[in-house]
Amino acid sequence: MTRALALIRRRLVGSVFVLLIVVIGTFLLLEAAPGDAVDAYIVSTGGDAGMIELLRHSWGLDQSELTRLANYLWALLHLDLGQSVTFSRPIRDVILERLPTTLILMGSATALSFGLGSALGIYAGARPGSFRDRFLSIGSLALYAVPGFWLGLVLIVIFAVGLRWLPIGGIESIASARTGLDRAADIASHLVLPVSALGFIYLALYLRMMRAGMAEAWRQDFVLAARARGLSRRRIVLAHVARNALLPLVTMLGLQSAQMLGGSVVIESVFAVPGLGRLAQEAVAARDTPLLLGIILVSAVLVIFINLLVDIAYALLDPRVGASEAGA
Amino acid sequence: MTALLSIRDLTVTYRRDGGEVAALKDISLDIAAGERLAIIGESGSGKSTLALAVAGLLPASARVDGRIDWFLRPPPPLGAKAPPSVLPDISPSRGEIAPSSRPSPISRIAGGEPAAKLPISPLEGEMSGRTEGGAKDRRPSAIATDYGPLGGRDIGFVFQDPSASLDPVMPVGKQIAEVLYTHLGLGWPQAFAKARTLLERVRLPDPDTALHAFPHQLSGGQKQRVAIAAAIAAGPKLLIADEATSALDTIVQAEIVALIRQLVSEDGMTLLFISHDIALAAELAERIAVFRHGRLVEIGAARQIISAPRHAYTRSLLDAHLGLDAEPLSRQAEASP
Amino acid sequence: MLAGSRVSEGYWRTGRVAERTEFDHVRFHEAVETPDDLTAVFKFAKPTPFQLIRNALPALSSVVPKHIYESGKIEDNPANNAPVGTGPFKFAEYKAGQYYRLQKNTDYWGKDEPYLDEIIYQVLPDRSSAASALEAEEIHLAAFSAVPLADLDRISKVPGLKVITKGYEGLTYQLVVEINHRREELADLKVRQAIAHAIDKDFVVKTVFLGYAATATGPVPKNDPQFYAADVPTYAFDIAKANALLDEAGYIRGADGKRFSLKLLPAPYFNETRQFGDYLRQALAAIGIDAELVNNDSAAHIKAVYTDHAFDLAVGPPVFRGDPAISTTILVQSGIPDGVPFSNQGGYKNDDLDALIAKASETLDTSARTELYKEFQQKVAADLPLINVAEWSFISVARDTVQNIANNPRWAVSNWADTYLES
Amino acid sequence: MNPLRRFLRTPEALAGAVILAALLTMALAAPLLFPGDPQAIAGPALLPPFQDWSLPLGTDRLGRDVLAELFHGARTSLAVGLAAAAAALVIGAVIGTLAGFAGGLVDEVLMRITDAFQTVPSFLLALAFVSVVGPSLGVVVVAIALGAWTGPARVARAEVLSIRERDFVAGARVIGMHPLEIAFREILPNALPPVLALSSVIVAAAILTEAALSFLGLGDPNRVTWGGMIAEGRTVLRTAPFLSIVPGLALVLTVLGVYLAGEGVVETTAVRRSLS
Amino acid sequence: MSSPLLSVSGLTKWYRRGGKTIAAVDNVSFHIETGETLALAGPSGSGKSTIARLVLRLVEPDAGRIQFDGEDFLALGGAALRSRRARLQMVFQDPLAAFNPRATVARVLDDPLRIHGIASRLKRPRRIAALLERVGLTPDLAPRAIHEISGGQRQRVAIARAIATKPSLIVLDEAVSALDVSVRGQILHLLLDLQREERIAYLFISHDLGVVRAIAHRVAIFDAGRIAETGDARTVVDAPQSAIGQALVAATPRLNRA
Repeated sequence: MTRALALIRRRLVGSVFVLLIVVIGTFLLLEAAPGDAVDAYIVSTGGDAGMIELLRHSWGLDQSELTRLANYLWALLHLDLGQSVTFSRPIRDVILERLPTTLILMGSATALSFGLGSALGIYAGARPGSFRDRFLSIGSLALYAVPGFWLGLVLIVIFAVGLRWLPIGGIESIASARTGLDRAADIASHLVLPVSALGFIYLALYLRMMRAGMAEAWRQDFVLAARARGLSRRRIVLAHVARNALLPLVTMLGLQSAQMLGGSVVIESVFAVPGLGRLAQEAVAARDTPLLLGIILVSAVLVIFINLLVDIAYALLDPRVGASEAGA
Repeated sequence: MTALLSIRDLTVTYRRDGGEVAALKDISLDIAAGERLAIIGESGSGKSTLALAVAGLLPASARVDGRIDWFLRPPPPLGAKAPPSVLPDISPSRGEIAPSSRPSPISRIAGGEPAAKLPISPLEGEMSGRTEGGAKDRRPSAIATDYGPLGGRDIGFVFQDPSASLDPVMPVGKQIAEVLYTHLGLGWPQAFAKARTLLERVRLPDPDTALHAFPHQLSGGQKQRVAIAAAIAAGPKLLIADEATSALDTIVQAEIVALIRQLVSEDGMTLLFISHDIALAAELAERIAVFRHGRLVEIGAARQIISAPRHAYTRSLLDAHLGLDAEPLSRQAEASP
Repeated sequence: MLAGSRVSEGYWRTGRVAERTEFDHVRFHEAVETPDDLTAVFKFAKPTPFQLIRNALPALSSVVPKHIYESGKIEDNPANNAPVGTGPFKFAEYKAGQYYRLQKNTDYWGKDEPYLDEIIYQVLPDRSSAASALEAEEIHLAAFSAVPLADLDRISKVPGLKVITKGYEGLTYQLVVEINHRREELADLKVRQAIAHAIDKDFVVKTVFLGYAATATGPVPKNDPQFYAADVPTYAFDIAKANALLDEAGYIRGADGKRFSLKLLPAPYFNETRQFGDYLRQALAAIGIDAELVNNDSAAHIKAVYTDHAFDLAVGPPVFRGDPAISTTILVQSGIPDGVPFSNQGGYKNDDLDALIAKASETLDTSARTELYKEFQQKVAADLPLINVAEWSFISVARDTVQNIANNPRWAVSNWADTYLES
Repeated sequence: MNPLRRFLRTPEALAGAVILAALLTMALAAPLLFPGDPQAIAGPALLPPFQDWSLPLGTDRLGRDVLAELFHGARTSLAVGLAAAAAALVIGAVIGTLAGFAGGLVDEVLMRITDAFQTVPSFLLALAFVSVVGPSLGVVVVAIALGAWTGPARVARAEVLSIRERDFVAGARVIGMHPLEIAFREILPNALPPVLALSSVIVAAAILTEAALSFLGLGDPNRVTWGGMIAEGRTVLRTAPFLSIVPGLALVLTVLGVYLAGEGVVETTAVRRSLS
Repeated sequence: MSSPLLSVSGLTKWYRRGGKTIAAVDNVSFHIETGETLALAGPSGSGKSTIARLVLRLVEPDAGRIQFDGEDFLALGGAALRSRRARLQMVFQDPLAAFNPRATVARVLDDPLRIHGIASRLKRPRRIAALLERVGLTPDLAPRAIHEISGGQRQRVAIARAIATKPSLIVLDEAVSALDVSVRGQILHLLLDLQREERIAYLFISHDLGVVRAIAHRVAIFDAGRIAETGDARTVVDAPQSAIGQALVAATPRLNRA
């Protein structure tokens, strides 16, 4: 466990710098935007020049960029992300409200893509070059080429509009008084399509990685040695080939978390899922700069956190990790 | 003497980028039960291909012609007595050096007669099976499959690079235990207990810790000891060591060679020792077969090959050897003109 | 029920934050007096037509409770997110991005009203899902054109659903081409006329709005029975004439067939404004004007058009709210400071029109005021400070079971006290 | 064997090459087959496909020729995909090699910046960037490149670091080669192929990102894009699903073609490497 | 008597692993005379290869002095160091890894000639052909890619590259241990010929005492970063005094041809 602890410590120190770069970079980018939150606010409310001045002043938008950056960073230290312009509420609350939905969506999509993807990858990679291997390989490549938002639309056309098996969007039935398992089932039925749209593409990715990793592992000497020791094919495939091929997948799990968060922006928009991704889009549309900053920051923290978990998982799965730096 | 296996007209061809490359050409040789046979040759001589062919480990793309006939006795019933790697089988022909160019009668029966007749053959209970590209896939179905030469159970194989031939993410104890689990039908706890005994046998320091160590935590020599433990775990008749010491340091090499020698003698195993080092081969083996460009150049008793080689190539190999007693080359060079 | 004094105080306080620019005329009141709990007396600094007050108040103001808003900053008041009002329904719950829930106000003054126990406004950010939600009986009503126009034809044939075009008469959107008169070419009336002639209004109504709109002749929509003037100069779709006008104005086609280039900024609020932008680009190409589309989000659009004036043509959807003084004349009137959205920011100045607008806003006599605005329409149509293309309103789709809907000109934003569901 | 022939020998690579060739032909032939503005109104609105042979794939909401839009959309998709991938590869290769060669603080700073870019979901970054700067083709290209350069940077750095330790670089130092020559002649030519091997994945991702941005209304409105077509079609998904499905299929085929061809190239070079 | 060609004193190199600092090379001193072969032998990990890299300044030492050709080799830097490298060359163990994978034989040999201005562009092809012949290869090999020629040929090209700049010392780091015995003999003879004709000194690093005895004048046996014993090659191999020397000799397989 000391290996894992050392890893966490090192990661956390690095993360502080990374987050600082993220905050400053995003802040400067959003500063460069024409039009600010007041402009966006005025669209929905109307108002004259005097009132715009007043709003700019009360929202602190008339201060210099540097002052505002400093203020923002200072507030961040107190876990204060500021006030959302469009929601007139603390950004932290707005984000925390949306975060669970996105986490459920991402978690389910990851479980689907990683679980099914690696299982199919093992199935394909167990017999390299066989028909099923080639079929799954090409099939997954085709799946990987599908844009998520389009897959979402196609799924809606087929399953929600055509067959009417599943709800068309949202996260749960409107204001239903369902509780407990009933409610969970309801949410689950709403999640089927978005999770599929988001997950199937990454499923293809994991399948392909697993398959490639296994093809690589088959060429390793230790697999030849395992064959020489007369182990059953099943044992060789599962305990040696797949086990070793699993490692890069775990790494990919971390790398993909950022991509999946990005993908959920579009998927949440297609399926009207009230998550972080949709919030980001709303923030962009409403030019709610502090909110967008907050979302990007929270996403970054989330990605760092997921990567930390993945690193720990990797360290547990691969005894070689950090071996040379144990105790460092 | 009793032949353990007999190789006849073995030709192995690899497909490579459209063309075909013959790695072995018309090899015929017998390996006697209990003998220590070294195969020597330089790179590209086909010596490793022979090892893989005997173990049934050739890649699927390799084309194999000819025959390898095995003469195995049925393994003792499971659990009937102590595991074979601890209690050595009796090897009647040990110490004998009798190169046989005559095919034994069994191989003729095995090759020419329906497999079903085997049980009434002179060597009752023995059987033959042809191995090419995967021993267990090709076991004749008509006869008791338990008798087929099976990697791990009947053949132990030690590879050149111990770092590559052990699974990097599995504790070494488990890699040994899974051989015992597979071939001896032991439960996992017994398999681990036996694995620990094996680690002791290959003289790994602190076997209790080593049982749970990962390969990267061991030195090269220790890893090779683990690989040997896994190879002999199920008590194979034949131990193939394919350049098993050439990735190791001189001192470690000597230790591993000593270990192999001891284990082979204790368990009465047959040893097929593949090496490029003629001196090493001569120290360990009773017989030496010299390979060159995929052909068997000559085969004979180690002493005879070293002191009275029949073939010019063997002589040149001997001449090129620089032993501790070799004259300094500079002097030779100065003397030669 | 709220006391009158509370009425006035609340009014004053919100007035500072959320008042709209179009509100200018109504705002110039001196005081609100509340002689008793049920009366509020508005005193104005200038003569203000009652008609205007009547039209403006429901559209642009809300009465808020004094006891809740009297302390602290109005914009930070928690009631902003949990409003307290006087209507038939009480605010119950808001789930961000999902729904708003209103509950029956059992203390409502109307007898037996409201009929509904609960109203849930579901957020359906994806327009294509509205129709399906209706069909699946997940929702009973989709107002404000939540169902895309393209789906209306099909959905009108679905049993159990009805398409309703009424209920928005007090809220007419106008498809307008805003013109930056600072551009030399566009300051030329002939060029503006040419552009007007290049736009096939019938096509726009038929294709962009799929028939759910009407062609426009001027700044007041045809559906206004009082102010609309039909006898204004019109611009028939005539490419040849448009080209002739441009030639006349001296903008000859270059070797590539182009006369000059423009930046065209369609407002992002409606699909239709964007689509019309796409169409206008094609229409202008036909008369040799090369328009480059610039799509912005709303903040950037507002800033580009109304603050920075970084546009040549813009497509806007101003609203006609039953009286030209409320939101319409400001689109033509000069002297409006930079940065005021939905106002004349194209640099157009016409003293005649300015005088006319000022006079009309203070004319108390209804028919005289109406005449002034008819004159206003003629002048605007003649001088084209902007080009009115079409007028449309929202469409509702409801299940047959929903009764008493669309029964007033602002029904969608009215109190729905008498609405009920037929079982 | 000739690398091109070896490349075309695998059926996957052949399929990829055929798809890409068709796409390229579409892109190049677009102005010839469909001269003028593809967004010009060509017929009645919402004409279904295969009804009118002058408009084989029908028309969209405004009566624009879907086939013409599809052809011209190929230009945008390819242009954006290639430009963004090229930009990402160049930025990534420069930053990665710089970090690899410089080491120390420079490496540390560059890598933390890379981390930061990898930490922010690249689509979110592209979304923010395009909405800030305003959608145009160039901006979209930059926005996509911003999120895509980190992969090449990491690979380039890792390659440089590993090659630096190889014997042949030590050999070059031993014969007295100048460090700059070592960098540019010994290390870079060997470090870049693995970076370039990423190009198919990056091109594909760029095409998909562009489509997603257009889908959210952040594409260049003056250009036909497949993503934009899907977004337009989405409003009439119920009545005219073909308007979303046709450009979607084109996208899938294109990206698939890029992947297949990319795999073929990697496999071909891998064979060559294993032979050596 | 003049100072030795190369003299190394107190050479030390540390490296870190897991927070611990270990000496790869610990206070090592030796010298080589012109035309002499000094072998460094020892088990793997004893530090002999690190010495090679330190002497060539591929790795910078933590302490110690290196005197080469009468000057302080460690004080050199930049262009001065690069120009002096002509006199001090190296041959690596794996000839495939020692060359740029994209290189041809001609390019490999052209580089040192160009860098050190040994021959003009026009004369270089002739020089390359001469070098190839000098190491027993035919000049028609020049246009071939490095990966197309055999291992033995590659090692000859490596030697040709090393002698292109007429060095006075060549470091041979396990230069023959990856070769088949027959090829090894030829390469060793080539090295001896070169030494005799050009008076080149060799720092010969090997784990094989048989080869060391056959080629070296003197040997230093390494153990754990230190020199365990040093002396005349034959004397040391025949009768090692150090424990490690004895262990190495005992472990070396013997061919009793008697």
